[in-house]
Amino acid sequence: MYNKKVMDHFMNPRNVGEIEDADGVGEAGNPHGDHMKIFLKIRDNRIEDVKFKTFGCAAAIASSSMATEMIKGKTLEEAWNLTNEAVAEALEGLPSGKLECSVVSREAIHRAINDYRKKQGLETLPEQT
Amino acid sequence: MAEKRFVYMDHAATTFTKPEVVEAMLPFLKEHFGNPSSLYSIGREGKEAVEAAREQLAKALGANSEEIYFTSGGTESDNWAIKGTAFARRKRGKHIITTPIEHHAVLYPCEYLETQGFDVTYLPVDGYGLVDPAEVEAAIREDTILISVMYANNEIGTIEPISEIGEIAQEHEIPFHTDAVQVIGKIPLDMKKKERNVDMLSLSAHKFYGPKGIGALYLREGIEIDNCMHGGGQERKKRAGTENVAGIVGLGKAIELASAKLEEHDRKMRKMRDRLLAGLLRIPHCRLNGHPEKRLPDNLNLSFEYIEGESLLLMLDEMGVCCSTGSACSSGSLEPSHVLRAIGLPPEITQGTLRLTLGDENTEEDIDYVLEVLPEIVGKLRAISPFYKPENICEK
Amino acid sequence: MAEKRFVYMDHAATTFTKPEVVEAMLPFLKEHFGNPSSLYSIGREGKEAVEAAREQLAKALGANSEEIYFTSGGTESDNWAIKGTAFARRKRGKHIITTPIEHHAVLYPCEYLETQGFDVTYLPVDGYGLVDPAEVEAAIREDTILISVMYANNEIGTIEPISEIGEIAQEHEIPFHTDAVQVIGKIPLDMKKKERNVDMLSLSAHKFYGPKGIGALYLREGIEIDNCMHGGGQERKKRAGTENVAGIVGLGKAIELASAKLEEHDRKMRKMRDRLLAGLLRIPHCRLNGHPEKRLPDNLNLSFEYIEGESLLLMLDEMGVCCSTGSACSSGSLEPSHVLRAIGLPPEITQGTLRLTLGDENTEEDIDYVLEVLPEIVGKLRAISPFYKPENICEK
Ligand SMILES: Cc1ncc(COP(=O)(O)O)c(C=O)c1O
Ligand SMILES: Cc1ncc(COP(=O)(O)O)c(C=O)c1O
Ligand code: FES
Ligand code: FES
Repeated sequence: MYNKKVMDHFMNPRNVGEIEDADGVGEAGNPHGDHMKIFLKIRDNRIEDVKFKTFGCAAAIASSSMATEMIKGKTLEEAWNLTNEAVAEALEGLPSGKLECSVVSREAIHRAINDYRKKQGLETLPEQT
Repeated sequence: MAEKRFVYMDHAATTFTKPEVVEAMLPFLKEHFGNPSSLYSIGREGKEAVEAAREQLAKALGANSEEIYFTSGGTESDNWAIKGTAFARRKRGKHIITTPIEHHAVLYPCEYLETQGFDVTYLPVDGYGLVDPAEVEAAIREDTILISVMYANNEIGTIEPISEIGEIAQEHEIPFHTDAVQVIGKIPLDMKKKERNVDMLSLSAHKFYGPKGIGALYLREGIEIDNCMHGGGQERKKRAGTENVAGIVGLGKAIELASAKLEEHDRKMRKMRDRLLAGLLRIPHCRLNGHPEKRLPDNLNLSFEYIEGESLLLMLDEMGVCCSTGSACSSGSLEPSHVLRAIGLPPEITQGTLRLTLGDENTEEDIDYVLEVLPEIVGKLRAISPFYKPENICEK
Repeated sequence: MAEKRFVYMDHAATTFTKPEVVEAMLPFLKEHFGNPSSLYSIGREGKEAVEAAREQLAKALGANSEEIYFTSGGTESDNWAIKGTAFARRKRGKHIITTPIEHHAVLYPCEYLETQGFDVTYLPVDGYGLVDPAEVEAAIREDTILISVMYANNEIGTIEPISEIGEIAQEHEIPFHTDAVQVIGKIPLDMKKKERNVDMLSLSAHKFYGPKGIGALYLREGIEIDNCMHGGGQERKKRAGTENVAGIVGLGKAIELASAKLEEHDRKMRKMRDRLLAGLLRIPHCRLNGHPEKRLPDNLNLSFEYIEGESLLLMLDEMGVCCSTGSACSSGSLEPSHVLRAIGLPPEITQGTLRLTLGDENTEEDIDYVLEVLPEIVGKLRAISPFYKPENICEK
């Protein structure tokens, strides 16, 4: 069902954990109860470090892992623009019906960035749905 | 971690086919290929083999062989029993009584009947998934034409009070069907004694080490039922279609083998299961679903809080352990199990549910292995779960 | 008489399973026993095998694999197509058009539907069993919701004008089903071209050297149909029940083998059949039933006056020749064939009817043998028949 790459990110997820003094924290979930929490360490508008915790299926965990890999070191704008399609592509594809599971990561990233912006006194950006 | 080992613990989904069963089938795939309806010799061989299998099954059920009808599996048996009875008796009434924890092969035919003007009562079940016979009696109406309650649940393993329900059905002269797919080869049945009030009973060979795609419906003599498969005159004109001779022979051999070892099998399953359960219950925030005693000897259904079932299943698979998150038919779907919902398990706990079902080839070493890898995997998944609080971590 | 020889000439009843097919099936009876609905690796193997077989069948039919649904055989496919369409479209109308020469797996569902308030027109057929497309058009009503005409008749071998009938159905936007059970592996089909107006098509593996108990229904995308087997989510939620993986794999292999040799098979069958026919027609008072050209390449249906079919069949069996008196399903019954009645064959001639259907392993030596023993047996039976006048005896 899942390809090697997805299984690798699922079995050995990168960036798992929490950041105590995170600059931005975001959480997102879906009606099935899947849930992701993401922690960003930001310096000079760049994501210096990122950690996550996810409750969900293998696709959700692998997407979380891949998404955090993809935004690490990127600017906030780049991170904001990361699509779940790009995450799925980097994972070399998700089974049909499991594409949705990667949406949670994008939403969590958006919320973390907005959390950071709020703390900086900036206006929050509208989340796409 | 321990050295990887292949451990199949999903026997409720399907079993391997025993080598003796495959051996018995082969001649009917090869030289004895005749159509059992044919008059000439090689057709008669097929016919005789089908009748011998019918005898084997009848003997195991304490039934008459004229009460056995072969079908393409548990699903067809259930569909036939439910829809066939409903349509045959629709002039007498339109009310059916069943439970919310039936297999979809019973539930969906009932839902279909609802679209056809029938009225279905889904009995309440308690937290163990048990049906109260008094509730059955209370639900009976003037126009009740069928009661269907499964013998044992495929997810949580709970065994229902079939004799008591059968007696009530009998008193009210309402046909009583039970889906015994999970029970055959595990619990001895006797349609003349213990199950004398069961009028229809479904079974499927691939749950007791027979092949897939073959099953049977026990139909007590005199039961009024419409055909489901109309056509040729096979199965005494009740179930048309060229007989799956090899499959039927396989079913016959499988039931014969299972019946000869019922007690031994039961003892072996219980012993392994109880040790596995005791070991797994040491994991914190872990609970057993289904009735603690009134349950199938080979079934464990456990919920591990803070983790999600598919992840658990796939990590176990990576370690060589095959099991299931609910019924096999609904895995891959995002819907939470209707059985766990019916017993009132909260959705967040339902998600972390695992079904381990033991079988013939499992060994004590398999139990050791699962007791080693499962707690580690639970720990690993909890470590990445946003819901799990570190202070709760108490695995070694 | 000649030395006894085993000659199987009842391939329309069922075929032997090719050794390559049995080989392909075995792993799925043995090591690859997982439930295809399961998420773990050994379940996925079964799933992949099922999908590979679906591709094989789709390719042979020139169909999309999403249009293929596996069933327990031709009977289920026919029942599903007929009853499933009728119930799904009952709000639009209650009229069904079919023929009186369909297999019972179509006729009896139609009769059942008549008891459920549907109205069925049985088209007339000519002396060859041919349906006239103009009659189909004439029978269409405002409330016609289904047309079902078999591709080729299982008793007399006549091939119906399916393209023409399909075109008419298409013009009137009425779903068109055809029972192609006798055609698969004999006549090339292309659901995108030649058969583009066929919406549903039934087939059964054991008629083309696959196993018994497995078949398929081709369902063109967008066709409205009720499920027949309700339950688990298998077959994209259209046909519930744990997949008969070994059977499906066998069907896939069988269709692949058959498709690769369609033309060669056709040539070989025709050559043997034509010689057999020419030889048998030398027997006096013997006639060929069904269309002389528009017929299956392997089918002969002959009536021998003054004798009775069962006796003929059993004497042939004693000589090692297996064949049939009508459709296998109705042998053993005393009823004269509904097909022979429909084409207007007088009852006394119907009685002496024999169906010889050739297949893959038949040889020219088999033809020689039948040409030797059959006339002798006919002579022997006529000699004891009170209806037969000695002056007519002209066998050597
Ligand atoms: C309780 C129960 N009923 C019915 C079925 C359906 O049987 P089958 O898949 O063989 O059609 C199953 C198994 O899937 C089952 O566990
Ligand atoms: C034309 C036709 N339709 C349907 C069937 C039924 O197929 P099965 O017996 O495999 O269910 C047969 C064969 O028996 C047949 O010849
Ligand atoms: S996240 Fe819910 S199924 Fe994948
Ligand atoms: S005499 Fe036996 S069937 Fe007619």
